[in-house]
Amino acid sequence: MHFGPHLLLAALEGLVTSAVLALTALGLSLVFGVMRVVNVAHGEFFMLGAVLAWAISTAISGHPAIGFLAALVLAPLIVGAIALVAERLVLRRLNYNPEATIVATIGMLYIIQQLALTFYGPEARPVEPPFSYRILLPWFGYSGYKLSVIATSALLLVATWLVLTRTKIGLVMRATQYDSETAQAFGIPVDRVYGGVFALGAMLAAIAAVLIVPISQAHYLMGQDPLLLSFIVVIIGGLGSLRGTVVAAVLIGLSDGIISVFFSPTLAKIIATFLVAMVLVFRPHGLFGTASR
Amino acid sequence: MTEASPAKPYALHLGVIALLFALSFVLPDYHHGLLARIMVLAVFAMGYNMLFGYVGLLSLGHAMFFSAGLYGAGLTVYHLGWNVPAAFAAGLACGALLALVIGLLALRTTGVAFMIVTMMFAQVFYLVILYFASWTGGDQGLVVQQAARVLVLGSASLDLTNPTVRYMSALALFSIVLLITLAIVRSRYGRVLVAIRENEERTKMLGYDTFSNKLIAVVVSGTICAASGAAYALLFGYVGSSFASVQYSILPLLWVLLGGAATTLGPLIGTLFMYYVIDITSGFTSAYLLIVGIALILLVLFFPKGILGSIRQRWLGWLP
Amino acid sequence: MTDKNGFFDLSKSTLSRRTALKGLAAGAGLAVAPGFVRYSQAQSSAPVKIGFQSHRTGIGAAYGRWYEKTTAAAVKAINDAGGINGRPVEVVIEDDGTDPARGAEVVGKFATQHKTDIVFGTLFSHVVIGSAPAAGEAKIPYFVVSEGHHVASTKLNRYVFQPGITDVKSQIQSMAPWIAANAGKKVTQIFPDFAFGYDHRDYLPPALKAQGADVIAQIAIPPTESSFTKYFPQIPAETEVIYHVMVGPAVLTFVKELGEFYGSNRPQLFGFMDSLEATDINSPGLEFLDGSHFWEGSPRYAQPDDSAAQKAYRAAVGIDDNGAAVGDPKDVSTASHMFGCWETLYVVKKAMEDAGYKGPEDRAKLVEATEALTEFAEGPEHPQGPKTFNGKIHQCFGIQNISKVEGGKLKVVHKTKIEDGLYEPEGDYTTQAL
Amino acid sequence: MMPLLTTKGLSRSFGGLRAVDGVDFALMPGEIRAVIGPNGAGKTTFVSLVSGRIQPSSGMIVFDGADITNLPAYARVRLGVAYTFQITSVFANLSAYDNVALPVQRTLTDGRSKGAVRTGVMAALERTGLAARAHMPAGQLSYGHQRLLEVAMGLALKPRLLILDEPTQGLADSEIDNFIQLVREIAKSATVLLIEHNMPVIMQLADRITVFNAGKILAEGTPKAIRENAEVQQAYLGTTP
Repeated sequence: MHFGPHLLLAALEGLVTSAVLALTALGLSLVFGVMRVVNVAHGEFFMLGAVLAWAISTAISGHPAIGFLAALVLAPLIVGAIALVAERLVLRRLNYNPEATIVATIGMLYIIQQLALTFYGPEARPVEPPFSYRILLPWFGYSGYKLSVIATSALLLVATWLVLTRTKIGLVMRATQYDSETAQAFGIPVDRVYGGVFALGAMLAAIAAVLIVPISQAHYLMGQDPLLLSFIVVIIGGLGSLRGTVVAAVLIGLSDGIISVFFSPTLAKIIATFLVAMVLVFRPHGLFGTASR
Repeated sequence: MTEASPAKPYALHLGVIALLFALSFVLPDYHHGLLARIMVLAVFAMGYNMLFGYVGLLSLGHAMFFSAGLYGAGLTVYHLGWNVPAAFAAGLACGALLALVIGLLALRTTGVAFMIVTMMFAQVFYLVILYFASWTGGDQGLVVQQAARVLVLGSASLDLTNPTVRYMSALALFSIVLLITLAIVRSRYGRVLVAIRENEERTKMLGYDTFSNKLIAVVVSGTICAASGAAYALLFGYVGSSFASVQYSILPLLWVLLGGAATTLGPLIGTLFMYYVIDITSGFTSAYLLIVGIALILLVLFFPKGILGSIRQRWLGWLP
Repeated sequence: MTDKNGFFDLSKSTLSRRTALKGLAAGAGLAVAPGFVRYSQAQSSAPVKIGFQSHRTGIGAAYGRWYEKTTAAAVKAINDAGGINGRPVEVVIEDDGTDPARGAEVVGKFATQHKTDIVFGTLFSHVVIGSAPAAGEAKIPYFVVSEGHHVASTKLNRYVFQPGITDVKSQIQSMAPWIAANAGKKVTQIFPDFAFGYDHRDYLPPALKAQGADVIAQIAIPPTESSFTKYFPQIPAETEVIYHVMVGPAVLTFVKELGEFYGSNRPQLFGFMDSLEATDINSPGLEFLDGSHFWEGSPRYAQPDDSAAQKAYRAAVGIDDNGAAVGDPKDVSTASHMFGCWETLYVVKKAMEDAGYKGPEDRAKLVEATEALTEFAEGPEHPQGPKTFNGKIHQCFGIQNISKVEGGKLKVVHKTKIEDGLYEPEGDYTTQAL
Repeated sequence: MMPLLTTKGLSRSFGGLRAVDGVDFALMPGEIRAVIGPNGAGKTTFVSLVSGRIQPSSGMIVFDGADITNLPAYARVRLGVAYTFQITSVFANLSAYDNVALPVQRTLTDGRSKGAVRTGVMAALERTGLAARAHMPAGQLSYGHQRLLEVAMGLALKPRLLILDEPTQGLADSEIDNFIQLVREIAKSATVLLIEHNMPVIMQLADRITVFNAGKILAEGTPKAIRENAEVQQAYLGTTP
């Protein structure tokens, strides 16, 4: 294939990765930014979203789009509820102590993974896409669903941005993020905000997972890579910066796609990872983070 | 850490070493073998604790130091036919050098950025191992043949594959590192490390070059972890990339937090605890990870400072 | 199958020492009156204990479950027929977490805690390689069903055997004649960028060359990859056959994306079943595979010409004509590999009987008896087909199947000969000390 | 006599704000110098520049005849420039003993003092009256004691120049009297640069006073002269009730 189309393909693929990554990382960023909790179980919420999407879409017969839409609504709600319970039962009692929450979320990771293995099984299972339209370009074919993932993700990101910047909920969250003690003093129910943020973070991961299962499959160990990548995105983007998170996700997704055009794949991963690490070394607060605080 | 009588802590640590020595003669074979492994990995945890517990730097990349030792020792035996002491030294050197380079870069960052940067460097290291599969055996790894794992001391030769020799070698390494750790922690340098953890800015204003001090701590920590990796390669004969994966960066953190960060014996307790929880529960049910997960959560709810950390807080304030 | 023995029973250590003394006494007795001792031992009904190292968790869990089912079925069959040397067989299972470090610990646990006679099991190469030193040091025979080339490479040790499944080097080599003759001469390989893929990378080109065909491109995919489309442009346009072998949960994605990329106008496809083990061939997105060919160890779908032994084997393990669990059509088996568990256990039985195996003190004899085996005839004990065994490299060689995807099923269109897969031995385990 | 410390054209801006603006300053050995000025006048920024906690935008700092403008903070401390924090920042989780041991062992390592760590620590704790509380975690000391501990840490550094940033803030009157005694004693062996709001304390302690306003030195002189300076009264004394 010629260079131009090859690059186009790599860029499209990179954008799909970016789209899903941005949503997942945004969830992590909220939890990380507002609660200062390093949620190691974030990838498992992602996995749970995918597994539930499979369960819901196979339970509903009829056109695949019905099952998929049901999954897109229900799976995040269920995951959010589970996250809320986990937050109430465990994280709150730990007073959100940074070290203790790491151990606790590692514990959650094991529990969720094991439950998925026991009840869902070790197999990778596919979910049918809501529609399967193959876009025919002069050089290659491309999945129409993948393009719709990019669009959906962009819409959701804009919606989240509006919620965070234009609504009272967003204001309350930002106030809590900025200084939880002062927020408390101003009558903001910090405790409930934390619960909500944790659930919301998990839900974003679950939505991302539902979007991705028609492309890749649900598998009980699928949570690790999104977790690691999300961490990287959140830090590169700068803590608590929504714009930074999205830019970093696009940057990492695209670089992952495009560098693979030029180098042997594993070498490409080595180079990409190293470069991103070096960015962080020389911009320790990320691309959009501020030095203070 | 006040300069109280040093007798009690030293007595305790020597007692623990003596106990481990005595256990060698009474433990059933299986637990004998398992404990040898646990002691080697506890050294890994102690190395991690040096940086995380005492300096307060949370790294998610220590698997690279462990595997630097693992591959440094394993590959020199496998490809170059080096003898055991030389291979062990090569492992240490690899770990120390890597730690120096990583320290110089990563210490430009702090907090979560430090955590992510170390994680990414470790990921690079992991991928490099896979990339050079013709040398490293890639994901399958390599077996260090039994014949190569003999320690020749003058006219005597110790077969490291013999369970007793292996246990005693593991114990020797563990004891040396434990006593070194104790000595560092109780030294002036140890006091500076804790000061950096508590308030780096203030420590600078007391005349300390905190960057150099942290760099030394990274190198010491990395070297100890490499010692553990090198010992693992030589004592257990397998070198593989799974030891460089992120899982092996999380494990020492977990062991240390369980046992008690910034306690000298915590890493051993944490490693021991985690190993036996898995060993026992995997016998009852195939869903043992569920129990492990619940155990972790309960532990952190009721012993937030780790097992030994909580004991120190509640009863034994003098524990180092 | 029991899972578990006592956990921390200090009395065991004294017990073990007593047993050791008894063993010594028995050894002395053996020298004086061998016939008598043998007789009394043979009468013993203490079970032969087999430690089963299983991928219950981790990336190999889908295989682990079916390996356990097959093993249970084989053990039941063996026990129903009188056991081994008149003793029942008992299997003790430990989870290796699909992790080499844990794998080695589990081997140690079998040898010293459960005190099993042998260790048996696992699939993933890194677990086998990680566990091999522990088996060699404990001097406990370790029978693996991994299909990796690691055993035959003679880089492990004398206690490791693979007598139930052909190694991947031989599999690849025996595929080449058919590919060159039926699929095409210009082959592009797509394989995972780790050891399992390297076997394909290294062994296929020379084998094809010998058949007058060429590998024109090799595309290695990093192990962490979950999306593949961006690699497809590297497939040269003149490619006649895409030879693909992917493993892990991302395989379905691979096939789907290949389908989206090519549409109906695609080159020939030839793949290894490893890609789709435990996965329904009729999953959404896999329609693209229709008409393509696969290597299969043992066919997943029942074939019209199945032998009685094959039918009996399928019934015993509990898989239906579509290779799924009886009663649960969604629970698809790992048919291409798991037969190896069945066959390996029968090899163990044969070798133990040849050796007059009585207990752990006879492990060395068991090793030698296994090495002395040369051939396994097709039959109830070897339902996949006949095999030869090379005692020097501890590896068996059998026939392979090439199947075509047709109407949502896999139909065997070609069976290779054993000779197709033979190669020069790379070493000799029998020169190692026991 | 040569000044112990001089700054020439010392400036530092944050964004558009010139917090310290071309300050020329000289401090003679053995002096007790007070720096006063309204909030935001640049006092703390100025001493932070001197101690090396922040870097100047331009200008030069000379300590004991040597240019220290580019030295990092820790190196200045080793030369004898000690700084005690405005906001108490003792190591709360360490014992009072360990808090003081840190500076003591520093001077031992640098060869600026001799003997055992213990001797040095106890001497500093005695001088500040904290010896009996040596083994209490610093965080559990009363606020006044924490301020004293802060001073003890400064003392233990054996400074030639001790910078005290609002040391009496939050102290009770009785504690302030003790404190004045302490500073007088310190001044026998070190030069003292004091940022202070409490005018009675300044009048009792300071040999000379430097008045900052809007990042610049407004006036400098003896307490008496400053008190009578009309400009100062307007800019500073006049505006604070």
